[in-house]
Amino acid sequence: MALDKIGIAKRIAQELHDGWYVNLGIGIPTLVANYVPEGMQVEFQSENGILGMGPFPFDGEEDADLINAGKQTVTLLDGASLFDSAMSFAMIRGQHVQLTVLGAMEVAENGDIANWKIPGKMVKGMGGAMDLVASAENIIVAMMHTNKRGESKILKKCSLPLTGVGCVKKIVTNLAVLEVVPEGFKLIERAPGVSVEEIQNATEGTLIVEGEIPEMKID
Amino acid sequence: MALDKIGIAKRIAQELHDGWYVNLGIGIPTLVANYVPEGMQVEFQSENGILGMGPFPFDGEEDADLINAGKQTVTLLDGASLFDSAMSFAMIRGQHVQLTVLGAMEVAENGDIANWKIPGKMVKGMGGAMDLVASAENIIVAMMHTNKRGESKILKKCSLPLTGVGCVKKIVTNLAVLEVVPEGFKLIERAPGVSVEEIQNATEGTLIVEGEIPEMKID
Amino acid sequence: MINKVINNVQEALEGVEDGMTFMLGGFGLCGIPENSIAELVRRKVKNLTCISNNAGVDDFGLGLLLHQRQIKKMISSYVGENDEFERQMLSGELEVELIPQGTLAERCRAAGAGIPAFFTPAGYGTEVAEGKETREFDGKMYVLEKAFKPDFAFVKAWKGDTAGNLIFKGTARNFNPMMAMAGKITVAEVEELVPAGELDPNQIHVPGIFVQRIFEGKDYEKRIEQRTVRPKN
Amino acid sequence: MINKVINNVQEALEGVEDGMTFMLGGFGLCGIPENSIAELVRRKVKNLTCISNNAGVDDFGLGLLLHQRQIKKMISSYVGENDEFERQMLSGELEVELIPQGTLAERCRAAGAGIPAFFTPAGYGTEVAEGKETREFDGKMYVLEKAFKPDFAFVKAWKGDTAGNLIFKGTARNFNPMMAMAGKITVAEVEELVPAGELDPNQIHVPGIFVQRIFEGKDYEKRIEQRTVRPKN
Repeated sequence: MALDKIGIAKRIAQELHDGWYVNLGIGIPTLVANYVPEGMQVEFQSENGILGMGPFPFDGEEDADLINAGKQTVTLLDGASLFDSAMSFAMIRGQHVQLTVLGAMEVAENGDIANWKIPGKMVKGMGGAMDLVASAENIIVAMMHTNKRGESKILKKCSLPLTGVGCVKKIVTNLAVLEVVPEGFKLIERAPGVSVEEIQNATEGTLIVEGEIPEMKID
Repeated sequence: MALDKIGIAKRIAQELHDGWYVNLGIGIPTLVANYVPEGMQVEFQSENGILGMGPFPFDGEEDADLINAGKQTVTLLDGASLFDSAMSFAMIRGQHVQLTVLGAMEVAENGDIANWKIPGKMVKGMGGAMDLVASAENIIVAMMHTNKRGESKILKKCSLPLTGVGCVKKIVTNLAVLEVVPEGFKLIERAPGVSVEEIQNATEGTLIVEGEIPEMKID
Repeated sequence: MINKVINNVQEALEGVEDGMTFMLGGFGLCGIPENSIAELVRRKVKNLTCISNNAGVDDFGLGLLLHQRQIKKMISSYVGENDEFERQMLSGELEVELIPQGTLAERCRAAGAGIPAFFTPAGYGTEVAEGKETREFDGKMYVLEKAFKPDFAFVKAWKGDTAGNLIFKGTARNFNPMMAMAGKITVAEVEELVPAGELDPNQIHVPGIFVQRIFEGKDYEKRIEQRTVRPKN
Repeated sequence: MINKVINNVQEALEGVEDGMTFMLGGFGLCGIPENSIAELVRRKVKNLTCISNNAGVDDFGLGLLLHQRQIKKMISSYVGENDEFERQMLSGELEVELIPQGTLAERCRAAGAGIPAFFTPAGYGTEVAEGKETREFDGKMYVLEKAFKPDFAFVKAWKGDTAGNLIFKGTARNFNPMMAMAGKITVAEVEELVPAGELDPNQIHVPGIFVQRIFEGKDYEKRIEQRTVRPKN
């Protein structure tokens, strides 16, 4: 069975490492914060100026002066720090943030990513995405394997305007975990009950299948 | 009679404007702070991270964590701020400091200044001088008109390695106030009792004397 | 100390003119100069170029200027959540330049810090880099980006003193500090204006040297765009 | 929070090796990492390249490393007040690279901020610009300067917390924040180490993300170079 958004977030949470600073994009990535493995020390960065971001505030305790990059009211954990946008992107550009998780419209087998613009449609802007993908040492893309029309988002070449070139290392979709390697997308894991054939059919880019592909373990 | 160091400082203090931020170099320039005209609002910047620098502390109240760029213990005035070196030079480079007063070994008639290095001698470094002279909109050089061997420091061309090019606008020496204009050094004022001839004799660069040259008024 | 206090927002905005380039602090509706925006609306200055991370919502923030068609060009990183913006943009009435958020922040800081240009990896290989110089450093590609040159910067702080020193609270800091650095004339509105000497010199976020005019604002609405809460139990 | 606390200075300096490049915070003797310097002296690591605004005095600060001839090259803006330094420099034992102070600060920040190079007016037309690219922007000439790449940065703060957040006091801040940003491994020694949550998040000078190791230092001498006072009356 293909994963839902929470399943994708849970699987990505398994990629976290103790001591990592992590920037989570809007949407599925934000959910990852809820599934940090017990006892693991991870700090979440919000590019509008927070390190050590906590959960949403209790009803009635929200503060208009404390929001995340998705403009949602948030809280701070003990040890958090606040800073300006230049400092925030100094952290990102300077590769002090170890992991960026973000959504995408398309990913290509050379690691290119497109997630900000559809020609002919209203363009809202790239926000911090271009800075994040150009700098992050680890980028995990969290997305559905196919778009609403059932077309693959895992491509030989991106058709949309790019957000960054050759930067994506790993993709977690509702169907699979893929690694971007020189030869294409290497299939690492299957969603529970999803076959290699189903993944192959949903993947337009070169899919590399070596040996037995294990199922994801999601609790 | 030629001015002493205090006289030079007093004359330079007359160049201050209300609302100016001012960086004073080590030596004679530092003395300028003592002669700010009554009622004038001026703030002194120290490039190691102070705006609103006050006088030396009272004996026994000195703080090792509060020094100026000359490494002297200082105090803060009400409304002062402290910041790091990058921020400090952002102010300087970004031309937020309206006036820089500094000493020199040589000044040339094209506005070049040399004040940091004598070939063959121990070189201590330029400190913040190159940033200051490259950025300041107003630079006043405070110095003796001639060196210890009696040679002019006001030259056609600097012989020493430069600190900055074409940047000096005004010079106040023990003998005269000079403005750097396209044609050379324009004599603006004479030290009390000092003749134009004495100034001419002490000036190797092109001295421009137009009309009657008034004496400085120093109290 | 040099006194930067201006009596009110009307005086603070003296000199703003049609066709000028403004920077406006804030991220979403958080930390925006509400009083200055209201006065810009009142003055009806137009043909403005506005550098701001976002463009407000339909009835608040920069949306108020858009509504009166005072803005000719927006320079932002993200402009969602604004129907009038969308209409003007799609109809070609409004020019829009989209810039990566970190590049936007750094171009503001560079403007204030006297750095005319710097290299950043953001946008390399994308349309953002088109027409710009690119260069390799240590095997990685970078784009040369330039400092902005705004006429006015409008920023909003939590506390400020008469010498122009500013302190921010929470994420209302965002773009305000580097825009304050960048403005030829920087107008700071603060929730609380205190005498020089009341703020800890160690804890100033923006030294007063960057602020030309300061005043205590009023009637802050501080609208929340996405109120997300947990139930109290 | 990610815990950055290290038991002592010995552990904090694990991994330092001969031939490495270090950054050391401080201006004169103000805000220097006294404990880390003492441990570098004890470890006798040598052939070091040290990036520091100054070079200490004969018997304190970096002068202690110079005395043991541990430093191969100094990168500074001003190196006066140090006889042993002078001797080694004039004899050719010590390599010295002098850099304008603002350029030094900005090259540290650039290193931490992922900016490989930037333009500055400082040093244009002087020997500092020799061999470097220069370029005109808006009628003024600038020099292209590059980010540093230190192995370790040693900084000293007033207070720090277990998450690595730092707060400075007075002018002891100076180069410490941007060097903390630049270090591949940044070691912060603090006068007072407190639990995460005790420092105001609004008032952190260096967010903990930049600090890999933190410890509470001891026996701070905080020597004053130029004690200048007024008589009390």
